[in-house]
Amino acid sequence: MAILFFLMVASYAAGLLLPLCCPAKPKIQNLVAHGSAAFGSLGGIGLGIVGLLGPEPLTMSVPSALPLLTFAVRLDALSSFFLLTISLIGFAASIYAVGYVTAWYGHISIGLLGSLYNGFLLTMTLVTLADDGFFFLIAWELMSLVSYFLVVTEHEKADVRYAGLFYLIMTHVGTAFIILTFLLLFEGSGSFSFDAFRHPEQPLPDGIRTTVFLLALVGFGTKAGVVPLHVWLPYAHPAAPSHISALMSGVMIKTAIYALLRVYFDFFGGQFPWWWGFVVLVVGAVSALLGVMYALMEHDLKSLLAYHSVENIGIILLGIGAGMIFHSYGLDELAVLGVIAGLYHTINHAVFKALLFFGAGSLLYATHTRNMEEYGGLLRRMPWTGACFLIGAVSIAALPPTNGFVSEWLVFQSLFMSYQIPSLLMKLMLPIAAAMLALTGVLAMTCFAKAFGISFLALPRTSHAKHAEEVPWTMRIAMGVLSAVCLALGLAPMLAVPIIDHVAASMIGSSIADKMLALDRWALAPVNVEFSSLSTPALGLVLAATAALALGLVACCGGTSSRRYSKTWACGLNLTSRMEYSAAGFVQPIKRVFSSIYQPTVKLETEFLEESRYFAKRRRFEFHIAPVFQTYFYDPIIAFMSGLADRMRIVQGGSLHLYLAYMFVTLVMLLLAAL
Amino acid sequence: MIPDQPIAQAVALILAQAVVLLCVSPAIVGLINKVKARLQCRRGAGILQPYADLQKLFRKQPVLSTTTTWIFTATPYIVFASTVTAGLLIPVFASQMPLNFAGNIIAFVYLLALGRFFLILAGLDSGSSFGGMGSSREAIVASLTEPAMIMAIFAIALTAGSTNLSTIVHRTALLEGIATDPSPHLMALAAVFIVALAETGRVPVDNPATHLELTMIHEAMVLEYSGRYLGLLEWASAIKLLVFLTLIANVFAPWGIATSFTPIALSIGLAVYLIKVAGLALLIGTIECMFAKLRLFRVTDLLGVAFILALLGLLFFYMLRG
Amino acid sequence: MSWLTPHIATQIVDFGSAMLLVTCFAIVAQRRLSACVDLFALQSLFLAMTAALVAFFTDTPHIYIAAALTVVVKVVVIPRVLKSVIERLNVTRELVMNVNVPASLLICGALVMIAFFITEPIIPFGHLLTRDSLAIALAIVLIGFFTMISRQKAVTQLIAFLMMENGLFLGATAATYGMPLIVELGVFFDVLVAALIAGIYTNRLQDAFDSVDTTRLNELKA
Amino acid sequence: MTGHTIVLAVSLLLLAPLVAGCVSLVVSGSRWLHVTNLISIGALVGAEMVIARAVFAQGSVTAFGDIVYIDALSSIILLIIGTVGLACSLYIRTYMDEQVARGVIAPKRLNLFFFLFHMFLLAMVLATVANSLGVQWVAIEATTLATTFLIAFWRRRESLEAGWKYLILCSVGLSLALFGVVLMYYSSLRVLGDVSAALNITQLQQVAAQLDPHIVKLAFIFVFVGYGTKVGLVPMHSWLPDAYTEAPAPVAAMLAGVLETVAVYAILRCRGIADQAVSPEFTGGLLALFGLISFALAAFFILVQHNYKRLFAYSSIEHMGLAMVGFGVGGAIGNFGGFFHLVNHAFAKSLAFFAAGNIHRRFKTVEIDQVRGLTTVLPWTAVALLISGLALAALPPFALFTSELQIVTALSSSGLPREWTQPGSRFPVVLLLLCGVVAFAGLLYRITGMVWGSAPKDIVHGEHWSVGHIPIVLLGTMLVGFGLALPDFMRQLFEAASALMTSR
Repeated sequence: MAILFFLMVASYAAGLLLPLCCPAKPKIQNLVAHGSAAFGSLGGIGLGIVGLLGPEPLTMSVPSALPLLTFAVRLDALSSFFLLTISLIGFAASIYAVGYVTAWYGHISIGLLGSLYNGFLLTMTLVTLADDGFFFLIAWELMSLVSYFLVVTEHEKADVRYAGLFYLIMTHVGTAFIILTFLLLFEGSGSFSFDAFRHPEQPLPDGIRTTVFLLALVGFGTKAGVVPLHVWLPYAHPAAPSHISALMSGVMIKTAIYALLRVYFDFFGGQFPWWWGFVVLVVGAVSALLGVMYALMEHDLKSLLAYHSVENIGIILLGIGAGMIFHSYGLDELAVLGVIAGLYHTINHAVFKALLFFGAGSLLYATHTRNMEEYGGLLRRMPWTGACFLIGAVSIAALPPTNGFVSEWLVFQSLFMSYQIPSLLMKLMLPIAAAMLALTGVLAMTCFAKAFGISFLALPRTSHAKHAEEVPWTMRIAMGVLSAVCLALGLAPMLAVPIIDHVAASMIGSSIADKMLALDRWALAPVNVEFSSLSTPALGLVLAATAALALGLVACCGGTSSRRYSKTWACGLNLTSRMEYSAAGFVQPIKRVFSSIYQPTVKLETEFLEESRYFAKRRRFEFHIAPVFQTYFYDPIIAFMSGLADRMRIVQGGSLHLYLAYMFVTLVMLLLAAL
Repeated sequence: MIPDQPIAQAVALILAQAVVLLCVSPAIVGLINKVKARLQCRRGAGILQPYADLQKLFRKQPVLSTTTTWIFTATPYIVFASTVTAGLLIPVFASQMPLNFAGNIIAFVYLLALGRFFLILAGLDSGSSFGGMGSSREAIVASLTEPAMIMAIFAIALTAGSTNLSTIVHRTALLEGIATDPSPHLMALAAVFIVALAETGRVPVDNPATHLELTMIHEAMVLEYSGRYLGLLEWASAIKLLVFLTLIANVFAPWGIATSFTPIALSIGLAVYLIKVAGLALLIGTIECMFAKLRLFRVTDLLGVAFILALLGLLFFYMLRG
Repeated sequence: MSWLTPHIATQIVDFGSAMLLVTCFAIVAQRRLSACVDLFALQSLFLAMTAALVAFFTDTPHIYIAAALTVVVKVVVIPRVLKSVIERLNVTRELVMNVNVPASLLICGALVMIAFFITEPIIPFGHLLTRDSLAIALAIVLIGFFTMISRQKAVTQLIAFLMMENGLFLGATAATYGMPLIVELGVFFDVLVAALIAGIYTNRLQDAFDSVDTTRLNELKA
Repeated sequence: MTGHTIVLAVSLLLLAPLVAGCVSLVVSGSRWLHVTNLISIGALVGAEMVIARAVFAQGSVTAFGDIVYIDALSSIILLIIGTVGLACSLYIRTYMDEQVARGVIAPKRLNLFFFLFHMFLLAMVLATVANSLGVQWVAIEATTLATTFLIAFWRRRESLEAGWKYLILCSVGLSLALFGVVLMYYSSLRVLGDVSAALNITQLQQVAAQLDPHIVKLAFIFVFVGYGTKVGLVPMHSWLPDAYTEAPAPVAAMLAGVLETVAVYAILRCRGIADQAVSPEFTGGLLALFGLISFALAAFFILVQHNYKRLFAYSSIEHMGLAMVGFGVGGAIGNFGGFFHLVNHAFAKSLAFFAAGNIHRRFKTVEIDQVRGLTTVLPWTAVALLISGLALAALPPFALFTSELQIVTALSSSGLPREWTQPGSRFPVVLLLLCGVVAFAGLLYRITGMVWGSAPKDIVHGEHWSVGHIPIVLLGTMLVGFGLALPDFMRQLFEAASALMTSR
């Protein structure tokens, strides 16, 4: 293990330093940086596998010259799982980047970009491995800092700068909460080492524990992007280069999930009241629903994907929250089920979100725009990208037989299992959460029907789209690999579930792998196979068979005649892309139905012909949805703070006598106080 | 599922059920149209007319739009496949379907969603504004039906202690069915019925007969289709209708369904089944004559009602069970 | 010197320090700058005398040096410098004050009380050193400080500052046989230099701002 | 280590700046001035190294009878003086020459500048090594006198104003401090009658336990308010932003990096004595309370600054406040964090002011919103500014993150001393973290605003390497390095010093 670890760290470090040293040939820098990153992530994958197979956790620790700080590393099942996820995506991203960054040759320093990229991977890895609070904080802050620098890669653009700053400040707010969390844990143990957190000398009083729970939820939730702390995410993730966006959206926000599990199940040993789980559940449900709703209204492809990260984090938290509720009622098998659902969705989301961001990156690479309204008809120009994007879309829309469907199905099952909970409130709340999840699922389906349909189908809407070219093979390979993983995780869950079960069992203590794999591993069942079961391979087979059947029927019913091609009927006119349904038009009914949430402001300007008011020369339609959280949550805080600061300015009025008076008063006060 | 079931028998059952679905579905559509015609004092076409239509469509040479991609041609097969697969998850005439293990109600709903997803894409692919309009309307209707659907079925699943459709039907059939806990079942039934109308694009949500731009939903999506592709889609939607009728019939009134595999039981089951779905078809036909199609943005109210009904069903279940 | 009981000596020293306090009040009440300078010189003279007395009674010779330095620096040199500055800037009197004279006097009275109040718990020791002189020293420091706040002209602020220094020196000698010589010398050096630098500054400020009214110095804010 | 070497080293320590000062009055031509300067500062650093090793060997060093007393505490300060002094001297080489070349100042005035600079150094060294509270006070007052002209060196209206305010406020503050020293003396006299030794730190430390607590309390208050003015603790801080804004960049670096530290040293010395007479709760509480106030107020001022020099000025108020909190809370961690923070802040702040100096020379403005796109205009400076800014915002891997976290941990685990808040109150920690976030936001909002973006067209692009860049690189590397791996001897130094603080 040590060898793998050092190999990984070494190659990341090499990728961190070499590109800066080696000659300023962008091509070489590109290969060096991303090559070593690929090596490092391979090492990470190996390390993760070792950790998952290894019976007991492996630890290493290097004391530092600084009090309180030890560079301690621990590789248990949980860390290994997240390490594996990160490294997997990291590997794909490294391959993708080789092709992707060529667009920047001569514009920005590829060496710097690549070096930061390696640093990003390294810090993320260390976050999952750290076994000491202080070390964890350093890795955590470094992760944020490096990702900030990657976000502002194109810092000439004002909105990118804004996004970066917003991200940096928000994540620091989160870190403040995390620091407070660790400080409270420190009180019980007198040390920052995670072992001390696990086994404090004197157990923390309940008040403190509750505070820790909430602080951790806010602190890590900020990074995970749960509503209402998500506002930075749709700005920051799209602003970064696409392979970075894939990493940020796919895995960086998962480190927060990791940390939450670490705190709740590891440090607290799963000792918590039911309402903790309920809070997590509610946060998850709200994030999922609002995330997808805001995503629907986005026409910037990368922002749309970023909002879907909010949604999927919500789905993950639904699983984990359900698990926590079950655990607090002593239903450990179901608790494991919930956590498995969450973790499975974690890795699935990582894979298909990365795949989709790669796709978006390829579109950006080919068309130089992120606005969906300027795409169209790209499936003809970029068949490979289109096919991969379609697989990603089907997966994130949780349609069978892909991986997204499996994990979402598991989340549904763990929510349905609520009928075993004694409390009536939970009995009712979890199915309602399930209903919200169902709504989320359909809306996600709609959103990606929009994303794929508007971008890849029908006629090109701009000359960019008309003249787009398929992307380099490295990018295609990366996308292909992830598409394969999507299908594999969908069609062969029986291979993944035991591993994830091992992870969940290591936290909760009871393994349910054998109960989940029914019918000699063909079907998946939530603990009791009578209640429900799912077999994606069977479904896949039946789908294929019926499709074949359809072909056969068509054939035997004489449907063999050749096809004829002609233009789409457009009421007698020539069909142009202006007649097509736009992304905005597609979601218009949804916007109208849920207008209470969107609070849209619509602006319609019409310019009529001189001759008659019955004919419009041009029409301009635009709608904005109210940024509710900025308006009612963030702006007031910012306004208050800066107002306070402004009012404080008078303290520094510029008058010498005033200053002397301060000193005088202070002195007299202290003298009197001293008596 | 039945662990000790010979594989041959299983395959035979699956095929039989597939055949039933494929063959009966056009007749149901024909029946509904016939009923409507009668109620509108027309003679109307024969019940078997849809078979002739399908035959004709398969023969015709398909015309494809030049703007479309492979998605457009693949969609009919995918829709057909997903619908039939969904149909194979619910018991038709025998309560113990071998494919039961393959998926539960969630899988059922999401299989239909798979078909819908590609249908929406196809609607957009044609490039005409009608296709887009249909797709976007289909999306909103679907997004409102599915939560209600899942809640309703869950309310029933609680009685049977399972969400696998076949297990539900089997157990409710062995129990006294809907009489077990009437109130939740009735509410769930109402909810599922509304959902079924919406899902299958019937009045008052959608009108399969219309081709009026402003009102059509499903028809708008398939507007650019012709020939065998249109045939497949028509057939698939017929199957979908039948599947939903089967769902209602067998989940809420599983009486007479074959709970064992003796030929007698099976044949009785089949007969009862045909009567039940025919009855439901008559009901739908009548409804379609009595009600006008709702405005699109009134549909939300209807489906909201469905959701609340389902929720109440759940509540009642827990209340009565304590 | 049989008549010279410690009691009498204490009385004399107290009298000396009391005179310093009185001159403080005089300066606080005085608007004319040159008069302020004279009063300051007078105060410094009292200070020197008190120091000499302490030196005499406690026969600690190095305080004589301090006393002599006081005479040279604070009675002769600094007043000269200040006078010249005043003439050069031809500002004769302080018209506007941050706190008017009666109020200032009242506040200073309060400060004296505070000073006594604070030093009250200190247990006196030795035959000569009394806490009264310490209290007075503290009072003078506080009054000087307050005067710096209440007056606006640079020169008066300087005088007030030097008043504080006098208070310190009183504390250092009357209360504690005087500090070690090296420290005394250092302090004196610093005071001298500080005064000179301040004098230079007043000139520069005059050039830059056409006034030594320190309320004009408020361009740097927040 | 023999006594002679130490005597030699100490005398070198004191003589080098003195001689250099006198020399720089007479020699002409900037080159020779710089040479003298570098030689003297080099000698200074060398001597410090020797002394530091001696201190390691024997815990504390006395020389010339007991006039000079150096222990771990003072050698930390000496270390800071040496390093930052060296860095400044290297930076001055480029900075001042350009000012002369551009005709901002007459070449003659360089002599004055260097004379004052060396006097400044001398005073600070003296204040650090002197064994007598009195001499220490004299030296610190001398720093005021030496620096006031350095601050007003450009002789603009604003710089004069700043200089005057600095002079008045600091002199007043210091005379209060002197009164405190007098009181200390008064209290010590009755214990050890001998007049000449009654101000000796070593002596006082021995008898401190017997001093009259009331007088010592008063004395400490006076000393705290007095030297606190020099440190720039709110509300005695008012001179600081003006002075830092108007002073030439290297001088500002010295003020922020070193002078404040020396003043802190003076307070800590007095505290070491006072703690035995009065309860450490009292002194500690005083430090921590004013530290917190300074931190909080400065954070909000940082939020609304539009002048980058003032920005850094307020940030040094903030960080000094933080260090004070560390010392006030005390304990092994608190004191360690405090000292570590002093060192880190000295480095980071001088780096920041060097960067500020470069920016000012290129952009001719101190307004933040007129500075854009440093990455293209001044790449090296941009990196320096980023490093210092991120370090001052206490982000890892920079050392200030470590020290800040140590201080916060100490605060949260032991809370403010009981005399000042009710036991177990977490309000201070929350306040600290909140204001930390505010300061972070303000600082990075401004700094990233300057670094990124595309520069105005009329600005000359590109930056070529000069001597002035050496200190920037050095300080930057040290800031990064210390955050992760502190050199062992420094750790021992800090631990020894915090042992001194906590021993009683």
